[in-house]
Amino acid sequence: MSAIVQVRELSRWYGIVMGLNHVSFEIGPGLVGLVGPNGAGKSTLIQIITGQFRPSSGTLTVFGEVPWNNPRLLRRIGYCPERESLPRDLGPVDWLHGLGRLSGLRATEARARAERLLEKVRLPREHWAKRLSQYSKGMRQRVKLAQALLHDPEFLVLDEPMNGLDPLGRQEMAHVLKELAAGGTHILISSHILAELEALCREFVILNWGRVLASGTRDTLRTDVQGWSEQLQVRCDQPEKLARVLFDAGVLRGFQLAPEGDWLHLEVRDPEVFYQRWLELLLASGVVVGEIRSESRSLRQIFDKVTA
Amino acid sequence: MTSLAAPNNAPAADPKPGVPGLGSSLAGLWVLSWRGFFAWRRAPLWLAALVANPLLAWLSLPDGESTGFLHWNVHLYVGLLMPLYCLVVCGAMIRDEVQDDTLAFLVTRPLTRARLYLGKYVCQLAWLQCVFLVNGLLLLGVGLLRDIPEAPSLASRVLLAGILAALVYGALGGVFGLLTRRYIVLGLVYGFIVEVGIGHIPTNINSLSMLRHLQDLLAGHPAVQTRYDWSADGSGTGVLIILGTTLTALVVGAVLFTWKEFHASHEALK
Amino acid sequence: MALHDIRYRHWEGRHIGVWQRRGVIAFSGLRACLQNRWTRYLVGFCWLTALVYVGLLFCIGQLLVADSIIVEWAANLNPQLQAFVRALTTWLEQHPEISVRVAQGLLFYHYATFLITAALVAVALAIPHLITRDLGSHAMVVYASKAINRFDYLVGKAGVVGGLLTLTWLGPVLASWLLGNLLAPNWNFFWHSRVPLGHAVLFILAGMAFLSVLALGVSAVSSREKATVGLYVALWLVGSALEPLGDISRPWVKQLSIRYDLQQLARVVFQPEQDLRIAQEKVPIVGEVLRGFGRRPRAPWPPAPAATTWPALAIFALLSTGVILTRTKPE
Amino acid sequence: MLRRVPGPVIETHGLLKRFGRFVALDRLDLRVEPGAIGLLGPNGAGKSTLLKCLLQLHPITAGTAKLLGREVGREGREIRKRIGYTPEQDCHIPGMLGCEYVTYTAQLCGLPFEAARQRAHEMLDFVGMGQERYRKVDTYSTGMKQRLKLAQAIVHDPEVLFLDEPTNGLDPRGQVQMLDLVRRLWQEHGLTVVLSSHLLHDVERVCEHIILLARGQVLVQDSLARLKERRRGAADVVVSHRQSEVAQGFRARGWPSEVLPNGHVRVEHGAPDLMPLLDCLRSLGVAPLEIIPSPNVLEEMFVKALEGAHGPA
Repeated sequence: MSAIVQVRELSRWYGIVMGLNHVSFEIGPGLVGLVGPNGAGKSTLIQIITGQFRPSSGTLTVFGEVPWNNPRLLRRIGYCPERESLPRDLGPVDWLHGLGRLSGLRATEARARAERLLEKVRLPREHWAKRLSQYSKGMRQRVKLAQALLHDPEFLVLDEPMNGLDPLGRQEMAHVLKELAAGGTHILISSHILAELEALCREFVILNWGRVLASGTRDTLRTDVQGWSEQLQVRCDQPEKLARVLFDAGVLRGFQLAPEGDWLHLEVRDPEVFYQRWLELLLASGVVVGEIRSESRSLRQIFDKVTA
Repeated sequence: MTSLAAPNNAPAADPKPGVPGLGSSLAGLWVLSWRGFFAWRRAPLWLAALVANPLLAWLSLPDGESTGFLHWNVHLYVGLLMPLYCLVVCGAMIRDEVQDDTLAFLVTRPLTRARLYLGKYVCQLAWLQCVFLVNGLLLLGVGLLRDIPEAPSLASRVLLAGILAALVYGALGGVFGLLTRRYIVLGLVYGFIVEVGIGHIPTNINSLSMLRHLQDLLAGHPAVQTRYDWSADGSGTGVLIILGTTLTALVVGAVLFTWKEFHASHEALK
Repeated sequence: MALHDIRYRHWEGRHIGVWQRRGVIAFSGLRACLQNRWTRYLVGFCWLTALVYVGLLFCIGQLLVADSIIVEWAANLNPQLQAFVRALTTWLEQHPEISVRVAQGLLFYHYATFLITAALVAVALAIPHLITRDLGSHAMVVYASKAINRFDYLVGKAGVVGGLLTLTWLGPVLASWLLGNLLAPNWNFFWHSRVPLGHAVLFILAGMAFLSVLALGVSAVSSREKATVGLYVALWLVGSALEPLGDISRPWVKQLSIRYDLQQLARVVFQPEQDLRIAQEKVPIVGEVLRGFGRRPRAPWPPAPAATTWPALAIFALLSTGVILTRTKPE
Repeated sequence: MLRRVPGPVIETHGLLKRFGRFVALDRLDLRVEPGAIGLLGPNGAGKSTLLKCLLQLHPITAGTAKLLGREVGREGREIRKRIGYTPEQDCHIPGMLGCEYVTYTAQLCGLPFEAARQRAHEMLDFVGMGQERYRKVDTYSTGMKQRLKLAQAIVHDPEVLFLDEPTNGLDPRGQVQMLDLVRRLWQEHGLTVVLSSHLLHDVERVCEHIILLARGQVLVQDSLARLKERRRGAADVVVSHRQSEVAQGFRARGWPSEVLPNGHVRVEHGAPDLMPLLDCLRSLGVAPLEIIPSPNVLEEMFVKALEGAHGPA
């Protein structure tokens, strides 16, 4: 499948402040995660995609069209902003109804859809009569997601959609998003909680200082990152012994005994060989293992390496 | 690209909404706006807008005192309260959304920015017309209660002035609201310089003052004419000028809104 | 990374008192107000007017000595005028108490009421810095989590208005009194001017207290600067538009104007008509002059409507207090 | 520099808070000893309300609450001198410089100006804010605002620190730094920290004690170590592929096992260490990337505890 968003030499400046600086990349179909430190340009990118800002130079197209002031394209995009402000005087159904009319739904259809979506995002019915200003953070996130889905968009742009949700809410939200993705909707999510994004997305775009540092799936990202190596942490009763056994077997590039006691940090020479032999060696050594961690494969490790 | 045009398993029973028509977008904006006008939170404000002016008039005017009644209508109501209220209501229409950080929900909808702006204007206008209609009728009632002989004949002109004032000051207020977040200050400066200053000094450009044309309209009433010694001629062209100004302001506003980006984070607190 | 080397330290020391904390709020708010260019211009302007009044006081003082520059200057102009001035001077010299008291009383009445407009502008400039911004930026929560309570907070914020009004209103008046009497020909001017000074201070302090409450009330109405300043300006504009109407219709309409109320308060405190009456009775020439000048029959003025002024001020103050108490309630 | 307060920090008896008809806190009995305490709960469980009641930002409807042995509601100024609070939302005063703001808040707590100024800079150093402190707070990024909020909460050297979602909006690196700061405040300097958060990971990293609220009531109050103890014998196994096969293999050994939505294989092997598990994996011919014992204790506790209390979820 071809790319949903195509970015060519895009720059965006706010006066003298930099938002995005001369970036070119593509955002593919499916669930894509957008990560980067604060001020990396994520919001700028999202706001250009959803037609709120224009590029200072270069082009950004979604489905081959420029988003600014383009109803034909905006019809196909759903957007959930990061900030939690909502209109103060409306209830959720009225709000969604009004926005639904603005999205081209007929009156009866808009109301029915509003109610269906509120159920879909699991906003308990007892809260429907309340005004939005009385909503807690979690409820706000749900309503915001509902309004993004009103016109059944093909491309969904979500800025920090999990923020302020409790763990159950996060699970539910992730479930809804996966369901949508399975139904063929393309979704771009920005988030600071890397572990969650990792569980959700197939592909990632990493931004920093207004530039795209890396993009691709987790595996391609890992091979692209310079200086990456497979690393393991093992908690066991005799770290020295385990280290000696493994080192003697020649599968390690290096190791380190953690100062706090029973942790052993391993740096692997060749992952393929290592994983073939490592269980044997471990069980033969007689060391009792309590925990094995390998953060080096996680998005967080890649992120740290890339943005360092 | 074509493969992306529709998700492969979109439910058949649920046809994709298209770009909204004019009626649909107006209806949507009205649904979003009207509760804001009547919110309990703002009850003091809209109560004041609807009844404070006639109530104060009723309390303060003695029976049969037509000078006071005329002064109230011409100077206080048409000359001050009307423009001020239009400025406040229409200046806020976009600016409030920016400051509440809710504009993003509107501009990411599938309608052109110009239509969004004009739709918002129409909603605010409807509210203004309601307020001025109620005010005008209540003032008529006050006039009748206080035995003012000119009250019935003046009422129609005051109501007409209300309609025109809402049109033109609403459009101007909208532009001010787009230009700066201190639109009230801008509006007051404009009021003092153009409406009061230029309007009252005999210059070549004093037809720039909308207030002048509105008061010309009122001066068509003989009592006002004798009381204030105003000439009533040319009120027909006055209406045309008002409508022309409205149109110009609306076009300027729509173009400005189509072109301008709004950065909510910069002024969320201001 | 450097930040890991920096350690947290405990603090053992004496805490400052609650009045000092209130003072901190007032001082910090005042500084925020003065960061605005226009506020600084306004303060500057007020102190410049003080110089003008010092000049006037100086002239009046010179009238009371026989061989002053004014007498000489009058001689240069016209011998007849000199004779008149000399006669006046002689008479005034004999009754310094009355002349100083009456002259300064009228002058300070005029000055204090003249500065009402400046004070109202100052309040408009101060309103956003009082409660509005704290409501808008949630700073209220921070205040509430510190070692102060709501009353302390309000006292501190009232101190902001008080401070600003001292700079634009009380300060210039006091300074002009001090400088003007230092430039006077005789030390006993200080003693003779005690009544006008007392009136001025009393009036301005009362006005300041009223304006502080009003400003806090308006400022607590909304969390948006635009709304609160707008409300204040609207109150002012509509009030002044209603003032002329009071002559046509019922007089209490005038009372809706804050400026008018403050002016009436000044009338009640200063009693300028009494000063004028004394001048007319005791100084025949002055009476003549006044009658000659005053084509408008200024004296006797209509009595100040104290009966309606007090309730008007009280209603405004009560409304503000109500707003303050409901809006600054914790959540 | 370790200074620890003796006696319970928070004590409530029948603490009741109503908003209209809605009961936010339902006769809460709580006794909290000094430590690093994590306050958990779903949206609307009453976490923020509890903090605000303790800080007297909300009046209490009924019952009593004591902070540091003093009755809340009577000795407001005295209590608040000894506590710090970082609210959830932004709370800076626009127009002020960063260091000016922290100095100001210190003075509000009763520090004399010289001490306030000095401590403001020390605390800004502590939270890792550099030259940005001389900029206006309006221009700060989310990360800097969070740091500033922490600085203003500890500048007057409180004994108890209440943190409401301190990592909200921070980028990954900022989250780690912030949590590290909070952890050190308790471990190295003896400030009791009450951390309210949705991110269970955060709480697990910093806190030793857990309080779980739901529907205005305390569901769980225990130390994290003890909670982990309960879940001994369960583990998450991360393998790069063949997940279902691995789960199948575990089940063949009689261990309940399933593949979780995030691709991990959850297994309850029941042994005190991982050796039987590793043995089984060897026989399956799969090398594990990670084995996490007693995984997601908090999350599971959370879900379990709430199944009754939480509505339709």
